[in-house]
Formats: sequence, C-alpha cells, structure tokens
Amino acid sequence: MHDVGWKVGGKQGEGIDSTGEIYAIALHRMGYYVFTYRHFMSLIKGGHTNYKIRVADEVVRHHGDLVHVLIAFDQTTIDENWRQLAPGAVVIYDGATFQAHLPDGLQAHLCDVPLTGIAKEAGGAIMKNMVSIGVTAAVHGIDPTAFLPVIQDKFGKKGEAVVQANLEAVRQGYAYYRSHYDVSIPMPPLPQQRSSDHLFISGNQATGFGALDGGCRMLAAYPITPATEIMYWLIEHLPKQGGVVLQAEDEIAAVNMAIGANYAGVPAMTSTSGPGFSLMMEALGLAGMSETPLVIVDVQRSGPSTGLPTKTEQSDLNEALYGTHGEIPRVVLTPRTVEECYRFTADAFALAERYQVPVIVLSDLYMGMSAQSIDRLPREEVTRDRGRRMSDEDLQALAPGAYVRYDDSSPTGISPRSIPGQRNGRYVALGNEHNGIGLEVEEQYIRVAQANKRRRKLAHFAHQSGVSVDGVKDAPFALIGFGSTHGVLEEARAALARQGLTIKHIHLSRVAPFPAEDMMAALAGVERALVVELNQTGQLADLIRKEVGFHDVLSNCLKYDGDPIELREILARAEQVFPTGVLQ
Amino acid sequence: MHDVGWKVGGKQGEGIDSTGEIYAIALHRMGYYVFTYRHFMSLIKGGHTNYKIRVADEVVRHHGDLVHVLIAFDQTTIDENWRQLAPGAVVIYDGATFQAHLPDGLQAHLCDVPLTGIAKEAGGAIMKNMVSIGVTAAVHGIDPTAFLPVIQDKFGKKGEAVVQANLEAVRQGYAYYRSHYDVSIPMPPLPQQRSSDHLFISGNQATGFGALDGGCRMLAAYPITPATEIMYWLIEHLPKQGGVVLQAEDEIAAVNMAIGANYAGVPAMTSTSGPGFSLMMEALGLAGMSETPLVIVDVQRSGPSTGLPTKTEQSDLNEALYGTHGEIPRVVLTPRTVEECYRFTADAFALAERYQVPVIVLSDLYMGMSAQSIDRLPREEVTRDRGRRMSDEDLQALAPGAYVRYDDSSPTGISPRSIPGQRNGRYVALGNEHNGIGLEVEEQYIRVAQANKRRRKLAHFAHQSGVSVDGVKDAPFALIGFGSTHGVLEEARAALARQGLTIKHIHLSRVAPFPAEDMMAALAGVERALVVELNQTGQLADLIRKEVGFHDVLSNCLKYDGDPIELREILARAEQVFPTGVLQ
Amino acid sequence: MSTMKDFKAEKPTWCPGCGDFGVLNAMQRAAVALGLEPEDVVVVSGIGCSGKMSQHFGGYGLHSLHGRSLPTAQAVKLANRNLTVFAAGGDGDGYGIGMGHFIHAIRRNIDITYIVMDNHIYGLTTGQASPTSDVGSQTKTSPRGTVERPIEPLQLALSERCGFVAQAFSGDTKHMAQVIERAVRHRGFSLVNVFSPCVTFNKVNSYEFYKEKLVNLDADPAYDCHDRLAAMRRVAEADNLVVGVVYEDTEQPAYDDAVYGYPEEPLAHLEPRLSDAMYEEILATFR
Amino acid sequence: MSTMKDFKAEKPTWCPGCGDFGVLNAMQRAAVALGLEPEDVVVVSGIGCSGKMSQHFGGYGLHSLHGRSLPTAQAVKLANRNLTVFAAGGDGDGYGIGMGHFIHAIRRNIDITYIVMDNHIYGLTTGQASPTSDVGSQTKTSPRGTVERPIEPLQLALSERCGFVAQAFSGDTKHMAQVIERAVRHRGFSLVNVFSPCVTFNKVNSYEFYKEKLVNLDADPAYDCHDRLAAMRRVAEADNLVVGVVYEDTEQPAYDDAVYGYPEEPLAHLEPRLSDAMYEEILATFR
Ligand SMILES: Cc1ncc(C[n+]2csc(CCOP(=O)(O)OP(=O)(O)O)c2C)c(N)n1
Ligand SMILES: Cc1ncc(C[n+]2csc(CCOP(=O)(O)OP(=O)(O)O)c2C)c(N)n1
Ligand code: SF4
Ligand code: SF4
Ligand SMILES: [Mg+2]
Ligand SMILES: [Mg+2]
Repeated sequence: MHDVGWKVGGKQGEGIDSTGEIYAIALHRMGYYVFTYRHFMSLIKGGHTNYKIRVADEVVRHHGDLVHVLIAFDQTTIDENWRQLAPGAVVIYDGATFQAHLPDGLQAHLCDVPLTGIAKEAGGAIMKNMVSIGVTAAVHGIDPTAFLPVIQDKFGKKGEAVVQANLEAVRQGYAYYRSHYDVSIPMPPLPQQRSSDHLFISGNQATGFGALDGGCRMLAAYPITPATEIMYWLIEHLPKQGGVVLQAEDEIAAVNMAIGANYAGVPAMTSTSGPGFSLMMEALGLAGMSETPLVIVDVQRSGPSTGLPTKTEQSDLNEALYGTHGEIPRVVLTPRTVEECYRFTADAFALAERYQVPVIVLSDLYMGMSAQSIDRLPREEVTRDRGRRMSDEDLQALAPGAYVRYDDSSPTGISPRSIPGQRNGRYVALGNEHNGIGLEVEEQYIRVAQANKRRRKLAHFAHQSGVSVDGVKDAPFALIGFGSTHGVLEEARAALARQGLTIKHIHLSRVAPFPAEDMMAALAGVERALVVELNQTGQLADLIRKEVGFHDVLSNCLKYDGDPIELREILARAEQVFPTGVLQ
Repeated sequence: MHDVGWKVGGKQGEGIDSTGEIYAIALHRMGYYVFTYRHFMSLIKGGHTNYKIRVADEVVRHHGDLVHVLIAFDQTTIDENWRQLAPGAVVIYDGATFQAHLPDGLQAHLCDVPLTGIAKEAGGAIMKNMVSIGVTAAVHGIDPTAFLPVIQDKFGKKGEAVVQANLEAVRQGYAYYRSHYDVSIPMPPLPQQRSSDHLFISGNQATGFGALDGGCRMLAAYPITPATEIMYWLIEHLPKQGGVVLQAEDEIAAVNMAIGANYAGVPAMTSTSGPGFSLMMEALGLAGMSETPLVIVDVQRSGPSTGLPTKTEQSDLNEALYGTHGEIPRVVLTPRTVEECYRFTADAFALAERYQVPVIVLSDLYMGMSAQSIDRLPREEVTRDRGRRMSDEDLQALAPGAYVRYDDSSPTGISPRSIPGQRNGRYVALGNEHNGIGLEVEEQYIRVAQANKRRRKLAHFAHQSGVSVDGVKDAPFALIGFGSTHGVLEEARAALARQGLTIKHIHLSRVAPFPAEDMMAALAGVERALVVELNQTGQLADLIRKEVGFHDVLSNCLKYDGDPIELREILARAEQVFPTGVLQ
Repeated sequence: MSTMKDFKAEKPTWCPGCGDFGVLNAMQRAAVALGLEPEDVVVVSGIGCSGKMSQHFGGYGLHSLHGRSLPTAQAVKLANRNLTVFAAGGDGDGYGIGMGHFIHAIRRNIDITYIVMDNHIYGLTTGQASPTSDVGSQTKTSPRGTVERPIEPLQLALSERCGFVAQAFSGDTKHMAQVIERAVRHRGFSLVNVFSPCVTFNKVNSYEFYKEKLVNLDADPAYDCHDRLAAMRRVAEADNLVVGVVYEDTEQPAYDDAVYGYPEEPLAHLEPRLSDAMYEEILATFR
Repeated sequence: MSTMKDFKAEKPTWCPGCGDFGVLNAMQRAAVALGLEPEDVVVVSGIGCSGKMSQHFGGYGLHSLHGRSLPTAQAVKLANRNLTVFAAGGDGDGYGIGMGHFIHAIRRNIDITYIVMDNHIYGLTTGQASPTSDVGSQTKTSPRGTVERPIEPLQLALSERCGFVAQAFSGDTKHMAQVIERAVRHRGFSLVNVFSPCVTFNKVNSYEFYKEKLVNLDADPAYDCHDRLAAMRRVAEADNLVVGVVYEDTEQPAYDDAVYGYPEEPLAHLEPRLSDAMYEEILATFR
C-alpha cells in the first residue's frame, strides 16, 4: 500500500470541514481510496478544528498516523499537529495572517503562501480554502481541473460565476506554489482495479442507509453529537419510503416511541450517544420483557457524563451489555467497518423481529463521522426477516380468544406475534411479568416459564457476526479488539508480522450473545494477547475474562484521551507486551 | 436452635399484615427472636397475601422453610402454602366462611374455628384477626394477656373500649381452641440471654436509620415499591434534625436533587428500586465525573422492567456495577443483614464524601421489608467522615482565584472540596471533562490526567466490607453469595456440614471496588463452589469469573421466581453439585 | 357491530368501588357508540392502578412504563393511522413523571385520545401525594400536608392550544362516554381528565365531594367551548371543578396531516422494502 | 461591595454576537445591583451553548445534565438558603427534555430564579428544531418546516400560578438586568424567559426581528402585573412578543417557608450529627 496524509486546520467556523470534504471527494472521484477524520470541539466558533485525509491506492480503514501536507490557518494548528508531520512534510501557511514556526529540528518545509491575498483576488477571502486546495494540488502534482466536478456539485446552485471563481482560486493557489516552491510529494499510484461502486460514505450515513434498507420506517430520536447525522440522513430519505422521523422531546420519549411503533408492526429505531443511551435503560427492559423488537444505535462518544462530546471512545460497552435493571435477552452488534455499519443496522431489524428482542448497534464517533472510500455495500448479505408472525389466516383458524401471544411452550422460546388491527389476535404487551396473553401474573411457575422462554430465544442465535481471526491461525500472540478498531489493528498486525512476530488478530463484531466457543477456539494456544480498546478500564478484556477466562494471557492497551488510536501507539504497547527478542 | 413457623394468609385488604405484625411484635417483646416475611401482590384489594413469622430462641436471618401453624382465611391460602406445612402442623380456618381441604395424605390438623363469629361477639367482624392470634396463643400455650401491651400500642389512641374488645377477641379465640382442640405445638424456649436492645426492625427501617445517623439531611425520592418505606421513615425522622424529604416528580429529578444538595454541602441521597434506578443512570455518571458525593439506595425487586413489583430478586447487580455510559469510579455495597443495612447506609455517606464518588447500597425487597429481631445496631462501627474539604482558612491562605478544585496532582486522586458560600473557593462542578477549576477542556493530556485522578481515588479504598468467610477456612467446597442471602447460606452451610461436607461460606458485602485479593484467597484450594443468587443469569458468578477466574470451579444456584430462596432449595442444588458420596 | 361484551376482558382487579370501573365502562360505551371493532382499538397505559386499563379494556393493549404511555401511544398511532389509540393512566403517571411528554404530546397533536384517571393520589403504591393533590393533602408522603400547588391539567392543555380539552367524572359514566366519544372523533390530540375517586386511599376527593361541586359545562347553553381564553377563565373561576368539553378547536391540522411524506395507507401495512431502483439512486449519492 | 469584575470568569466561548453575552451581562449587573458576593451566587446550568453560563458567570457553578438544571438548582437552594441560586439553560434544555421539571419547579415554588436563553433553536448541537421554534421553522431536523406548535413558556407558567413570570431580550441588557433583579428579589420560583438570538443557526429570530416586535409591559402604566387571567390574555394577544414583568404574586409562600421542620439556619451549615439522646429515642421505637 502507498499512502499520503493531508490535513487542514484552523478555527471552528472557518470552513475547515468543507475544505477537507471537497478535497476528499475530489480524490475519491479520481479513484483513490480516502479515509477522513474530523477533529472538532464542543463549541460553535473559535477552538481548533482540523480535517485529516489519508489517501491510498487501496482500501484504508484508518486515518493514518502521519501528515505529509499540512495546511495551517493558524499557529495552533501547527502546535497541535506537528507531532504527526512526516519527515519532509510540507506545511502551508499564510504569512500575512501569522508568522508560523515549527519546533526546532523538525524536518519539514514551511511554505508561506498568501492564501487570503490570492483568494481576495479570485473573488473573496472565504475562498482561501480553495486556494489551499490548489496549493495542495501543486505539492502533489494534481491537475487543478480535476476539482471542477466537485466545485460544480458544491457551488453549482450558486451560479456559474461562483463556480468559476472557486476554480480560479484553486488554479491560482496551484500556480503560486508552483512558481515559488519546488518541494513535491508524490501521490500514491492510482488504484489499478476500481470497483464499480467506489463509494464515499461515513459510518453514520451507512447506518442510516442500513436502517432504511433493513426496513426501518420510523426513527424517533433526539439530537446528540455524534449521532444526529443518522437522523439527518433519514430525514432526507425516509419520507420517500412513506416513513417518518420524529424528533422526540427527549431520549426517553424516543425509545418508547420506537417500542410503540414496533409493537404496531412498523420496524422502528432510535439513534443516540452515551447520555441519551443512559436515559434509555428503563425502556430497554420494557422491550426485553414485552418481547417487542427494538433497534437502538449508540454512536459512542467520550464519556462519562457529558464527557467530551466531540471525541471518540468505546466506553459504552458495559452499559450496552449490562444496562437496565433485571435481566433481558439482548443482541449487541459492534460493526468493524462502515460496510458493517450498513449491514448490521439492516440486519438489526431482522434480528429484532426474529428474536423479538432489543438489538443494540454500537458504533462510535470515529467510525460514525469518518467518511471513507469503500468498494461496495454488501447488500446481498443483508438478513431479511420479519420474524414469526401470525397471519390473518392463522388467527382466524383459532377459536375466538385462543391466541396465546407469549406461548411459553415454544421450544425456541420464540412465539409468533400478532399486530394490532389483526382480528382475533388481541393481547397485551407489557413490562410486568405476564401469562400467555399478556395479563399480569405473579404465580411463580408462570414467571419461571416466561423467564426461561425469554432466555431460550437466543440459545440458538445465528448471525454473520462474532469473532474474526486474521493472520496466523495458531499464532502464540494475538491482538484483540472490537468494533471500529479493526482497521488499525489489521495494520498493527501487518506491522508486527513484518517485524517477525507470529501473530493473529482476533476481532469481535458481536459481543452479545457472546460468541464464546469461537472465542475459546481463537484464544486456544495463545500465550499473550493484547486487548486494544478505547476506554480506561478495559471493558472488552473484562468481558473476555468473564466469558472464557484467559486472565493470565490478556494484557490491556487502553486509550482514552478522546482521539482515535494511532498505529504507533499500538506498536509501542505491543513492544512492552510481546517478547521483545522477536521485535527489533 | 429451636424454631417454629407461623403464617397467616388471606386476601389483600383483609388486615393480614397487621395481624402478622401484632403477633410478631408480641413475640419479639416476650424476648423471642422473630423473622417476618410479607408476601403480597401488586394490586390493592383481593389477591393472595400472607405474613410469615419464624420464631426462635436465637437470632434468625431467614424466614424459614416450614410453617407449623397456618391461619387460612381462604382456601387459596391453603393451596398456595400447604407445601410448607411441617408434619403435624395446625391449620386454622373458619368453617362458616369456606370449607377447607388439604391435599390427600398431608399430615396436618385442620381446625375449624368460627373466627368471624367469635369476633362479632367480641365487638366486630374485623377483629377476626385478633381472634386468630388468640387461637395461635392457645396452640402454643401462650398466655393471652401477653398481647395486651401490643394491643395497647396499636389501638390505644382509639380508646380503652377498643383495646378491651381486641383483647377480648384474643381471649375468646384462645378459649375456643382450648375447649375444642388439644393439639399443641410447643414454642421454643425463651432465649437465655437477651440483649438490652433487642430490636424489631426491617432492612428499610435500618437503611433509613443508617442514613439519618450517617449524616443524611436530604432525601429526594419518588415512590416505588419496595423502597418507599425508607422515604416514610425519613419523612418521620429527618425534619426533627432540620433535614428535608423531597418527593420529586420522578427519579431523574430525585437523583439530580441529591447531587445538587451534596454539591452544596449537605449529605443527601435517593432511594429507589429497579425501574427508578435505571432512570438514574445518566446522573450516576454526572456524580462520578463531577466528583460529587452521592448515595443511592436500590432496594431490588423482581425484574426486568416493571417485573414483579412486590417480589424479591438480586438482579440489579449488573446495572449497579456497570450502569451509565463511559467510566466512573463507584462503590457498591451489598449489606448482608439489617445491621449492615444500617451501618453501610451510614458509612455510604462517609465513603461518598471521602472518595467523592457515588455510593450505591444494594438492598432487596426481602431484606428491606422483612422486620426481624436483632440484638443491637453497631453504632460504634459507623465510619464518620466529611471527606477532604477546604476550610475557610485554607481558602483564605490561597491567592485570589488560586484554588484548584480538581487538582490532578493529588497522589490519592482525592482533592479537597470547597462548598458554595465559602470565600475564594469558587469552581464549577460539571459532567464535561474539565481542568482543575472546572472549565470544559478538550486537551488530551488534561483529559487523561483527570481520568487517572478519578480512577486513582479508589485504588486504596478501605472499608469494613468485602469478603467474609465462615466455616472451614481451607475447605474444598464452598457456598458463595452476596447481600441478603447471608442468613440462609449460613443455615445451608451448617446443614451441609452436619451432613459431613467440609465446607465454607464465602459472602460478599461489597462488589465494587471488588475485593479481588480476598476473593482469591478465599477461593484458593476450593474444588467446587456453588454460587447462590436470586437471579436468572448468575450475575455474581459472572463477576467473580471476570475478576478472579475460577471458571471451572463455580456452579450456579439460581432462583428467580420472585420468592426468597428456601434452605431446601439450596440443599437440593448442593446435592447435585457437591460430591454425593459425602452427603447422605 | 360490536357490543359492550366485545370490549370486555378479564375481570378487573381494581378495589370495589374504584372510579376506574366507571372509566372502563365509559370507554367501552364510547367504543360501541363509535362503531369500533375491538381489534382496531389500542389502549396504551402507564403504570398505576389506572395503568391496568390496557389489560381490562378488550382491545389490543400496551402496558408501557410509568409515565411513558404518551410517547408510546403516539408512535402506535403513527405506525397505523387506522387504529383508534387511547393513552390512559393516572395523575401521577401523566402529570408527575410523565409531565414532559404530556406537554409535548399536545404540541405534536397526533390524533390520539388521552384519558387521565385523576384520583389525586398514587393508588397502586398505596397512597402517596400526587401532583394533583390539593395543597394541604395528608398522605403517606405528606403526613403534615402537601405544600406544592397542584397541577392544573386543563389550564396547561389550554395554554398549549390543545385542540380538545375535556373533563369527566366517574360518577357519571353516561356523560363520560359522550365526552370520550367526542374526544375520539376529534382529529388531533384530545385530553379527557377524569375525576376517578380512589376509594381506598383518598377519602377527601370522593364521589360525594365531586357530586356536590361539579358543574357540567355541556349542560350550560351559554358556554362557548370554542373560546380558548374564556375557557381558561371559566376553569379558573370554577376552581377546575367542571366537567364536559371545555374547549375544542377543529382548525389545527393533526401531526399526521401536516408532516411531510406521511402516507395515506397505514405505515404498518406497507411492506418495508427498498426497491432496487431506489437503492441505486441512493447509492449514487455516495459516488 | 462587589463590582461587575467580580462576576467575570474566563472569556466566554460563545460566537461573537450571541445573545447569551447579553444575558451574562444582565445577570452580572443584577448581581451587582443586588449587592451580592460572587461566592454566594450559584449558577446551575443544563447543557447547550446557554449551559456554559455556569462557567462564564463568576460565581460557584454547577454545569449539570441536559434538561436537569432545575431539580439540581432547587436542591442547592434547599441545601443552603443563604445562597442566591440561578438555574440557567436553553429552550431545548428547559422546555424540551426539561419540561417536566419546569412545571414541577413552578408547583414546588422553591426560591430560585430560572433564566431561559430562548433562541428557538438547538445551538450547541448546531441547529435543530427546538420546542419554541415557530411552526414552519426550517432547521437541520426540519428541512421542510416544523409542524409542532411551539411551547408557550409564559402561559404554562401562568397556568401553574407561577409567582413571578417575566420576559426579556438580549438586545436590551439594561432592562433585562432590572427584570432579573426583580426576579431574584421575588421569594419563590421566578421565571425569566429571554429572547437571546442565536446569530449562527437562527436567522429568523434575530435582534432586528425582536426589536421591531417586542412590547415592553414595564413601560405600560396601564398594565397590571398582578392580574393572572389578564396577563394570560395579554400574552396571548401579543403572540408572546412582550418583555417585562408579566405577572407577580407575592402572597404564595415559598416551599422553604411552608415545608415542615425546615430550619432557619442553612442546612449546609448544620453539623449533620445525631445526638446520643436522639439516637436512643429512635432506638426505643424499635423495641
Ligand atoms: C419508574 C417508576 N417509578 C416508580 C414506579 C412505582 N409506581 C407505580 S404506580 C405509581 C404511581 C401511581 O399513581 P398514579 O399514576 O396516580 O396511578 P393510580 O395508581 O393512582 O391510578 C408509582 C409511583 C414505577 N413503576 N416506575
Ligand atoms: C441527554 C442528552 N441528550 C442530548 C444532548 C445533546 N445536546 C447538547 S445541547 C443540546 C440542545 C441545546 O439546545 P438548547 O437547550 O436550546 O441550548 P442552546 O445551545 O440553544 O443554548 C442537545 C440536544 C445531551 N448533551 N444530553
Ligand atoms: S387503590 Fe384506589 S385507585 Fe387503586 S384500585 Fe383501589 S380504589 Fe382504585
Ligand atoms: S451557536 Fe448560537 S447560541 Fe450557540 S454560541 Fe453561537 S450564536 Fe450563541
Ligand atoms: Mg392516581
Ligand atoms: Mg436554544
């Protein structure tokens, strides 16, 4: 793989995001694979923000540790990001705005370009972003006209003049750099084979799309970073399918709405992040007890409490596994990729209906907000199932009132549902312990029968998710992770393998029901495993210990500063944990 | 130990509880040790209810499996309770109300007594309860005048005539039985030594008392069975201490109120049960993040969701341990006895202030609502601590604005608090990640420093709770439990030991911070352990597996039908799990 | 045509004499009068004695969580506009823990009927102060009398321009049935607050208490139930002790009529499948 | 005597021009006018741009959870009656997720001042519909316009007999300071709803918009702020576009004055110790 890292940084409100996005889309359309990452703060204006793009000639799943070209709109951008500069990197700044300085001894080229000046000439100061894209094009030797289509898309509706002015800004930036500097950083070669799809999509978009394709026809949600984008996406697309998005008054309303709609026969979900998820704990139990399908997407952010609302983390694992009082069956999926965001969210509706349980999809800010190039979405792999239902004929065939919604004699624990409106299908869905038709009861034997029925439902759970093993199958060393770290862990495995370590990468894309047998098998013979996760206490490692043991085998690699983990951080920790003799 | 079981049962609303209570208090005052258990339903009138009393000559911690005298106000009472009848038991019923029948072959004496008739003669049908107490006295040979003081207490304010009528009802019941039946069941001998205190107290009362004595001066709560009694108790007693009980609009308000009061320097708590506890998950994180002391009492009931609101369970363990998104330090105490309900709740305030963390006290319906005789409350053992605070002088000694509330350089992680109103002590308490003075920040190094500070606080946690080991210290077999099952597990251990098994009983009175070392030590050398808990999935066993392993050693003994576990249920399971050769 | 029998389920577990029997009866009567089929009615209730309504009314039932009947019921209706959806619960459920949802349900104006069995007490938890308890009420949690002002459900609803605001009394189920019938016919969110005595835990707000005090606005030819500000004044002057339709406004569009893209056919009847063409169309937005 | 400087903290992070600067300024002015010491003021805020008030106002601060400023603030006040306690937050925070607490705080009538920075938008989450958004508002979550009726904060408060109901505007901080001063002086719960423009995400409800439309009731000698029903009518007729003290009722006792056993001395100053005698007295009840 060949790759290059690019970053633009400045103050919130300066258009950093749109600059990055335009550049990313342009590269994507050229045929490159890009992976983007937005760094932003929980305030509206001011505050440092940046947009990182990693460009490669094959699919990349991580934003990369290094920056080869940095566009710095202020000194803060340099201060906050110089550690990532690759040797020989180019740093572009506008000397008319501030006097840039790099730490002593850093091997990088500081290039002063009058970004704002050029922009003003081209038609307005705000186009300094486009100028900087032009400069970048010059550094990489990309023909500036390559940006025309994106500019057209972005500014087309503002008129041809605006389009031309922006293109001119790009051209001028390009020209200025060319005539003043000669450092150039080559782009990776264009990918040979390009998929027919070649999509540029974020985890949140993929989640929305998956929901839509999986049958979701109602989203009830309350705005919260970083999950609101799912709401936006579905607001745009659901109504066309006759679906509806409800902005609820709070997360408690949202999740109960999703339960109500599912009860009434409409696949529905709610999307949220940590604080909202915590507010849903009571309703989670209702879905479990009443056997009502429910899908909750939790796009994790950095906690606890309000925490760092615009930063990433994988620390809601425990709450997803153990939240709510009492005991319910639940499914917790932890997609590893944007493709899995799409597929698992789609599947979640089938699983929720098939098993009549709540399904939680645990994504995170990093995966949710990082737009990236992928080859295609695995539509043909989507599980489609509306679950066991009583047809009108089934119900008619029964004596009046004879339908038993919660039939605890079902060997699988799953008893077919009826839907309000269906004749002879009446029952009560409820959070109280109940008998077959949904009346509150307290008889001990009914309680036990119903509790066992609920538990039985997941005994033979089947879904294309669980444990994946990459690398040397019987390696004595292993990296372990779950969810969005799959990409960086694959890179770490490759790096460690290159260093001579016999290693595998075990990854969980589902944590409940826990794939214990597969995990046992994957861990068999492992002498030392490094469990990499973005939280402070090692929740995944704890889960593995609880489920299959291996207390002496597991070591933690924890990151909880809000930023996504870097490859080098994993490698540094690996060096401490794996036999150092092997690594040089 | 000698003991006798007594039970009265009938329809909700028939005065079953007060009958049981009068009888229990009378016995208690005679000097017996009693343990009571109320069985009731989540509806107001109708529905079967009963009140069980176990009477013994020493402290008992369990309501006992057997009933020697059953007062049955209806056939349902017999149907629901005959399984507990001891051979030769006496069953009292009123043939004028219903024709009682026992299962064929059951060795028990059915005694028809015109309870209502006698009551009417004594002054009114409602006194049938008192008549039945008289009958009981006759069965046991207790002098009916022994009931006078209790009757005086209960009815004194209604006038002497009522007192006399009730006493007369007792006398007549006594006389009737004496003249018609001759089966008698001897009472245990009166205890030799009697403690000077000899208290009759329930877990909920002890919890309220502990809170009061531990310094609680504000309770904010929302009614919920079985926790409301704590509220009642404190409504009666807090105002006398200048304290206040707030009935909040919901549990979210309640817990946030408790946080607000603690922030302002007043020890405050909230008490609830499962559904309310689930609603508190977000605020739990706020307390953790803002380092505000907080005490939450969760009197567990049978879940999930609304579940069985009047039944017991130990199934909120997971939520107490893992609830809330993100990661916070927390203390979870699981009192084993009413004495510990008192002491731990009192201690909870000291621990919350000392470590500036939320402290959860996990009680349950069984312990909370079972009034019982105990010798004394361990007042001298109560931990009293207001935690590290800045005195007015400390603050004055600092330069203006120099006070750093969240000083992350503190080696213990604990940094002294100031209280609003104190000069030069201003700061912001918050759920966002923050710097030393409580301003939102996103710098990675501050985040990590603060997260580590928070985590460090419990590294050297010390409290008189954790792991208790009873029985043969190096036994190869063990019973394990937590919280309210301590009493019955002690009886089980004794029974198994009598059967020749070398066994110990390991019990947890604290689950977080987990006493891993002590647990390791307790489990060392154990070949097989039966983890007894009142839930469906074995949450305690899972916790032990996660913390210390021993996957192959642990077996489950689970009960989740809503009733407290019986001794014989544990023994039956023990027989399956421990080497049968040893047991005969 | 359905009859009363069709709307009966198991024998209710309420205390003999409980006002909620009257509410059940009135709901059943209204359902018959409206010509509904039992399977087309969904009762979504909260937790409380009143919450058992979903089990006692012979339709589909959803016995949700304490305070959450409204969000749940709104979604049921949106999911299937052919259903007649009741939300039902107590004063604690609806005006205590559920207060936020109450106000927002009014704003949203989804076409459901909300029946609050207002007994000024927490019944199921055996007698604590409720948000509608009058100042000074002595209950288990207020042995010395409550000090908070009671919730004013009608006034709050009127303030938020609720399109249908009514009150009824369990002592007059015939009238209540008429009120409920009108509430169901109203398109949009309708509130029916019912004085439904708790004979076990509230000895003050009894049948007698209300019989003496209530004024029936429906019987007052001079009362104009279309003047919102006048309604507020009248309710205030009568110290809330009125029954009948207090206010009706038929002009405001219901949510389901106003929201973009909401289909004519019940959502629950549509097969939730994305066509290949639509899938491709969406895919193109990611290229 | 404290001065403005004493109530300043770090430089606010709001967008230049944000209405919340005006609110901060008015609160500071009011604090000075009231002769408060910074350490005796606690600002409890929710989450939102407005929620940063607790960090920007130079007193003690408690930046609580989204929607939970009111329960938290009420407890702070009860814990220490010597403190001047503000609850502060946004329209989403207070009237969306926090609606239930809002109504109940009014009922409870604890002596705090609630300041809502009402910008008709969710600011911090970058521009979604808020409960006070006017019908038809186009936002990120309502690209085709909202269909829900907006919350009527003043009417709701008046319905619940809130003892002090006022409105102010960030474009006139001098007047706002006076209103806040009166609100603080009022014993009991006081509401000050502030039109505080979000210059970044709400281009409709701008300074100009309000400047044109607002009527100042304080400047109207004919207006009687002690007639509740008249106030409701006036607010309705003016379509809520008034500023000034809309209503004040000084007769209702505040919670802390009414609740049994509540001590004169701040609870926070009492040593929470149970005397041996009292312990024994309680013990006796268990014998
Ligand atoms: C979250 C939660 N909190 C508390 C409870 C306990 N609870 C059950 S019913 C009820 C109040 C009932 O009062 P109301 O709503 O007035 O109904 P009523 O019984 O009077 O009809 C309460 C507090 C609960 N089930 N769930
Ligand atoms: C429980 C919870 N849900 C959602 C959020 C995300 N959130 C933060 S601020 C906010 C809304 C802000 O709007 P408003 O209260 O009007 O304040 P403003 O920013 O406009 O001042 C939301 C939804 C959160 N922090 N917590
Ligand atoms: S307790 Fe009151 S509300 Fe509940 S069923 Fe009995 S009378 Fe009705
Ligand atoms: S986004 Fe709006 S409310 Fe938030 S700081 Fe900026 S102007 Fe103020
Ligand atoms: Mg009620
Ligand atoms: Mg706002």
